[in-house]
Amino acid sequence: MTLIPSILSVPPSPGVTARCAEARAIVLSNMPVNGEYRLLTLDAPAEVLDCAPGQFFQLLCPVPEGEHPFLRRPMSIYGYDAHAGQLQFLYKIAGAGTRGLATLRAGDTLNVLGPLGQGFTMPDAWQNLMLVARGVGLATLAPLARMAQQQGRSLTAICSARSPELAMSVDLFRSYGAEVIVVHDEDGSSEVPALEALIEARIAAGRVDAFYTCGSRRLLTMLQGLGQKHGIPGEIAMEQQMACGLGMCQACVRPFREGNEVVHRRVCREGPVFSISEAIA
Amino acid sequence: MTLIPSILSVPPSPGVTARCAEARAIVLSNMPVNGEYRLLTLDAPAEVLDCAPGQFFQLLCPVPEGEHPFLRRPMSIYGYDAHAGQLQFLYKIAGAGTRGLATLRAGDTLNVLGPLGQGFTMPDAWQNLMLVARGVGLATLAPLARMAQQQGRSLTAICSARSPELAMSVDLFRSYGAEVIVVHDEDGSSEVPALEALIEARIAAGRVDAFYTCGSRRLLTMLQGLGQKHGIPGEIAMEQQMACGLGMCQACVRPFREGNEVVHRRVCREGPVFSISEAIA
Amino acid sequence: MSPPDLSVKVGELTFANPIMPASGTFSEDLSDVFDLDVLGAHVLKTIMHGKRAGNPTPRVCDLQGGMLNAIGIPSKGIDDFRDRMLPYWSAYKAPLVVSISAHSMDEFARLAAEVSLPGVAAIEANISCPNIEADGNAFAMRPDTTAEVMRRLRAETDLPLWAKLTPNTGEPVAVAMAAEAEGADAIVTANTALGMSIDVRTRQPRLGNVMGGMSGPAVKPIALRMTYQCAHACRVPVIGCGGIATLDDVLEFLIAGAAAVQVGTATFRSPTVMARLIAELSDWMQEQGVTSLGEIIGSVQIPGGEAA
Amino acid sequence: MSPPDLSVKVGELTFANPIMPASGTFSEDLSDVFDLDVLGAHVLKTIMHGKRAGNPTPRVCDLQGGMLNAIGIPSKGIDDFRDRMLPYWSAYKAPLVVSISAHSMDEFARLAAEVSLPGVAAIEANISCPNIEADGNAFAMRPDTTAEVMRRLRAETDLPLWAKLTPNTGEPVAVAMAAEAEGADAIVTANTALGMSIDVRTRQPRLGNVMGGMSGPAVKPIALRMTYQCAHACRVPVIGCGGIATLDDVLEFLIAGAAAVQVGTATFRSPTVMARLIAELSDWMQEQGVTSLGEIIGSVQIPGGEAA
Ligand SMILES: Cc1cc2nc3c(=O)[nH]c(=O)nc-3n(C[C@H](O)[C@H](O)[C@H](O)COP(=O)(O)OP(=O)(O)OC[C@H]3O[C@@H](n4cnc5c(N)ncnc54)[C@H](O)[C@@H]3O)c2cc1C
Ligand SMILES: Cc1cc2nc3c(=O)[nH]c(=O)nc-3n(C[C@H](O)[C@H](O)[C@H](O)COP(=O)(O)OP(=O)(O)OC[C@H]3O[C@@H](n4cnc5c(N)ncnc54)[C@H](O)[C@@H]3O)c2cc1C
Ligand SMILES: Cc1cc2nc3c(=O)[nH]c(=O)nc-3n(C[C@H](O)[C@H](O)[C@H](O)COP(=O)(O)O)c2cc1C
Ligand SMILES: Cc1cc2nc3c(=O)[nH]c(=O)nc-3n(C[C@H](O)[C@H](O)[C@H](O)COP(=O)(O)O)c2cc1C
Ligand code: FES
Ligand code: FES
Repeated sequence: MTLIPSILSVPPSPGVTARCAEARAIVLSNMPVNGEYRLLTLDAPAEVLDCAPGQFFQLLCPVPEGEHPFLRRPMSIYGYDAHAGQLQFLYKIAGAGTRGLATLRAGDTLNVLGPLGQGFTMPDAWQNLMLVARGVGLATLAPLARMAQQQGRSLTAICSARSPELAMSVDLFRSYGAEVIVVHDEDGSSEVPALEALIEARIAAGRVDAFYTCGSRRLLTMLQGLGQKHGIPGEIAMEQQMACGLGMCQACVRPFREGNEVVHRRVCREGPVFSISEAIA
Repeated sequence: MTLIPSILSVPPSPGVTARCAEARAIVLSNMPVNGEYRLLTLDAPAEVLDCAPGQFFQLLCPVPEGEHPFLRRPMSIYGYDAHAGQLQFLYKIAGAGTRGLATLRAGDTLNVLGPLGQGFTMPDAWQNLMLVARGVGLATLAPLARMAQQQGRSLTAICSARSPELAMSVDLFRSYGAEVIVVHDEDGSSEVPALEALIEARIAAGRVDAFYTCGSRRLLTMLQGLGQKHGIPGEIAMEQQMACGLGMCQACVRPFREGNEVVHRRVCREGPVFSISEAIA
Repeated sequence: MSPPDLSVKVGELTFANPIMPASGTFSEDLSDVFDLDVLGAHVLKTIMHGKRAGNPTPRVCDLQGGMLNAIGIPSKGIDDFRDRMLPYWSAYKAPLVVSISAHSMDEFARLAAEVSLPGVAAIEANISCPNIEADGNAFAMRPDTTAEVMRRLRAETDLPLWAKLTPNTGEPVAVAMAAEAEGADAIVTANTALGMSIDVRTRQPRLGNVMGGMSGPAVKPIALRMTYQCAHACRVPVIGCGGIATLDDVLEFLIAGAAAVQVGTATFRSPTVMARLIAELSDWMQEQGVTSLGEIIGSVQIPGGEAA
Repeated sequence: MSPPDLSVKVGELTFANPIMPASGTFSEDLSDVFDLDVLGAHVLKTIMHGKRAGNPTPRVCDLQGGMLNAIGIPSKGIDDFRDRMLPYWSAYKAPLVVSISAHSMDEFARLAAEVSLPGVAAIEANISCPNIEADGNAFAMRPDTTAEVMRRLRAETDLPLWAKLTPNTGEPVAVAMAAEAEGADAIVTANTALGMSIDVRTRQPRLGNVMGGMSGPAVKPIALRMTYQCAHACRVPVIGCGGIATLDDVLEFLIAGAAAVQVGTATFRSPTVMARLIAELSDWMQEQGVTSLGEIIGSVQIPGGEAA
């Protein structure tokens, strides 16, 4: 199944904005897709729709029976359309909060806080982009692919999955003009040596100016190695347990390399997007 | 408006039973009546339907938005029908728990625990019954009126209310063959001296073998006085904050006269129905 | 496949399963709802020596995720226990744990001797009830008073002796170790936490006693922390208690180091909960291939070894 | 009709309204969401003297009705405070309260002197953070250590000095009175309660630091109880803190005797909550005809006079 996130109004230059709001959105639909994932589409007010790819929201999840999610849950923006007043999230049921999200029906309200954090950047020098992602990470990268198309960049998307059927957003990435390569665990093509060889070949062909990835430690380490070897920059969207999502509580820190030092940065505020070279797997 | 509780199977002799169960009931309807009250009708399993008038249930109220009722809430049985598998409660919205009850819609489930406590007794010697009640107390006495009719007793029901329109169950009591007298605050007929005169007249006419009442301190004190003066027994259904409803926690005690002593009894276990002469207002 | 073995040892006693009621939230009245012999043990409401009325009403109020109580210890006294309650409970197979308390060491010691009767499997010393003395004071607030009262009790009874701790103390580990040093056979963590609630409309406290003990899911993290701390500091078994309502809660306390658990407030919301927890625990063990609870108890994984 | 007067006095300071953030749950980042000058005061995250990294992750987890945190006190140190934070916050009209802490009395005293700068309205001494030393130990666990540290701080600063208490002590009233006796100008009740949570699937503690501080509605009854106890025992004002999320919660603490309140965890669920509470309090006063909060503060009705 192909998921088309409604991103009709990506700003040409994604001016990073720190402004956000707490708002009530109305559920338009909340559908299972691909067995493991669900797509939540909301009717949201304009004040929360000045989004950039890579930013996220903090959702106040409904309380499923017998469970008690208390804190908000962070979710990457999968789609946003200021014109249509829509906002989309692609999520995987992991625990109480996402089970709560799964109970939402059309017409229900959901309290959302966002957009939060710093999105991806796309300097002019990065014309040939390579995107490497797995699992729900694809949710984070989908709006980036759309932005690449709008800015006329060439895009290769490597979609890693357990089996080829689970490689979710293949058609979506293709519709954004990306060359899509599916790698999976069943034939071993998703393993690091195979992947590395694949990417080395593209680099040799001059097809990679920058990487984008998200989540997986294994992919990060691999891309850091390749990046260092070939001088290729890139960005990664990272995760951490959060409380406030705004930068106040310091719950969400991760260590980063800054010159010779290791410093803590807040995933919710300085991130969730960071330079691949500074990230620590 | 007339409320007909569905009590089709009152046991002829209300053998007090201590057995109860925790069960899931299904909401058939939950309608506002008379402005202040709501009538909740449930489809309930047989195991909780061996009820007697005066007994109660502990309801695990749904959680209304922004509030957190934690303990169950006690509610008198307003109607029960083992044959039809139905159970009814008449309630007034007082706080978080009853606001939660008010959110129930047809098809929702409600966890009920009951029947609990000791119901009213109706010894053979009590042929002419007088029932005096106000407000939501009428909910507790409605099934008693039905039982009186089934056992062929004569019944006078004094319904006290703020204004004549609010005297809720007039038609209902009439349908059980009761003579109904409405007293209210607007013309002062609900005040103690007026009420007392009214009841004295009935006693003089040999029309009162026993009283039944519930709740109000003022009515209790008055009936204790009249009962003592004329040697007329009676029963009262009492209330107290509860936790377990089963007799385990001792939250719900009230003081009672036992000879020359004052003893504590549990409203949920020894009650909620007690002898008027032993109750302490 | 044979059903999994749910039995646990608490000192010299063996219980058929780790689920037992918490004192004050259980009585013969619950037999209306399920067969009480499925329980690992029976723990009775604290008794005191003489007759006592308990606290003024309202005695309970509810909270977000829990409740407050200031029941006090209404007690029918030792005679009622010996003549009526003991024969009733002796008819069950499940071992009987008798909770006792007193205002003075002398009375406490005397009561320990008096309840040491055939049919009683263990004595739980409620040295922690926050309602007994003003402002939450109780023997278990300090290691020295704990040591003293446990020494006195130990001298009076040969039965297994459990010490029930309070979360209101600043030094729960020192208190547990003092109890252990004076011969406690098990530590129960914990009694209720002292709290208060005010009705903003009437401006009155919601409890007749002004302050009271908080229980239910809201206190679970505090009770779990004490269970973990005491299980690591003591050699005697620790029995977890506080906010347990689900199978995950039971497992959480066992993993933290509890040899058994007590369920209190959850029974008020669902009187069948203890029977359900036993069945769910059995099913879970079967599913997970856990043959004995020894594999679970104390199995918490501390990153980098011991706790901070 | 003129709008009601929400101002409150806390010692010599007057705040435009009784709503302020709790330390550690507030920063300049919240200015993204509403105008921070509507607040009664600004209370900053605790600072320590040197640079510090804070605790390992995960640093937070959620609970039924609350959360645990073991952030620790990541601190950029005194220089960053003086050079960057103080100028930023001085641009606001709302008074600035600086929270400080240290591992030793000497360092604590030095820091008090160093933060006593123009633009700082008061110092909140965080003598209660359960994460600083192992197992929840902190100065505010005991009256003697509280007295000593407050004496040292008092000698170093002329600013109003607040003592923030911990619910983990067994003797909060004695601690509050010790702080008052050594010159505290206000008591803050309270910091977080030490708790723990275990993921039953991984069998690991949910916090990198194993144990952490519990906050949110679940701890409200404990914080309210301490507020009531301290307001009755002390002459200096008490500032309530713990689980406040709604207008009723604010009123409950004021009625119990709090002169003002701090809102922490509620801001994580709803970043606009403090602004909303101020508006709701104003509306409520107007509706009820309450012209000054003096009519509300300490107005709890104890049946039969004083509390048990
Ligand atoms: C910036 C950001 C963007 C995200 N975007 C998406 C997305 O688009 N789609 C999606 O499905 N998920 C996304 N996640 C992950 C998502 O937030 C977690 O799966 C969710 O919070 C789990 O909540 P729960 O209550 O369902 O499960 P819980 O019971 O809370 O947790 C289940 C498991 O997930 C882990 N977990 C919980 N919260 C986080 C977190 N914040 N970061 C990392 N691990 C966590 C827990 O430790 C546990 O192992 C994102 C996370 C971050 C930080
Ligand atoms: C045996 C029994 C039978 C009852 N039958 C009925 C009935 O048929 N219909 C009906 O509308 N109400 C009945 N009540 C009263 C009903 O239980 C309370 O109104 C209800 O619990 C209030 O819950 P709440 O969460 O809505 O309000 P809360 O916010 O809990 O309370 C609102 C007000 O009601 C008081 N209150 C709460 N619980 C009780 C209680 N158990 N007893 C007395 N006062 C209480 C509180 O102190 C407060 O002043 C009965 C009570 C008892 C004990
Ligand atoms: C209504 C009530 C009465 C209690 N009475 C006693 C008691 O008599 N003795 C005692 O040791 N603990 C008593 N407790 C405390 C419980 O045994 C238990 O320690 C506490 O409630 C925490 O567990 P829970 O959260 O599962 O209820 C009582 C608790 C409640 C709620
Ligand atoms: C994430 C987090 C960080 C905190 N950091 C501090 C701190 O640095 N200093 C301090 O005194 N209290 C700190 N606290 C405690 C709060 O200030 C407050 O006392 C406590 O959370 C109770 O209030 P609440 O329930 O409204 O959150 C912190 C609390 C949280 C949740
Ligand atoms: S989640 Fe609070 S600082 Fe990032
Ligand atoms: S409510 Fe528990 S004994 Fe009556």
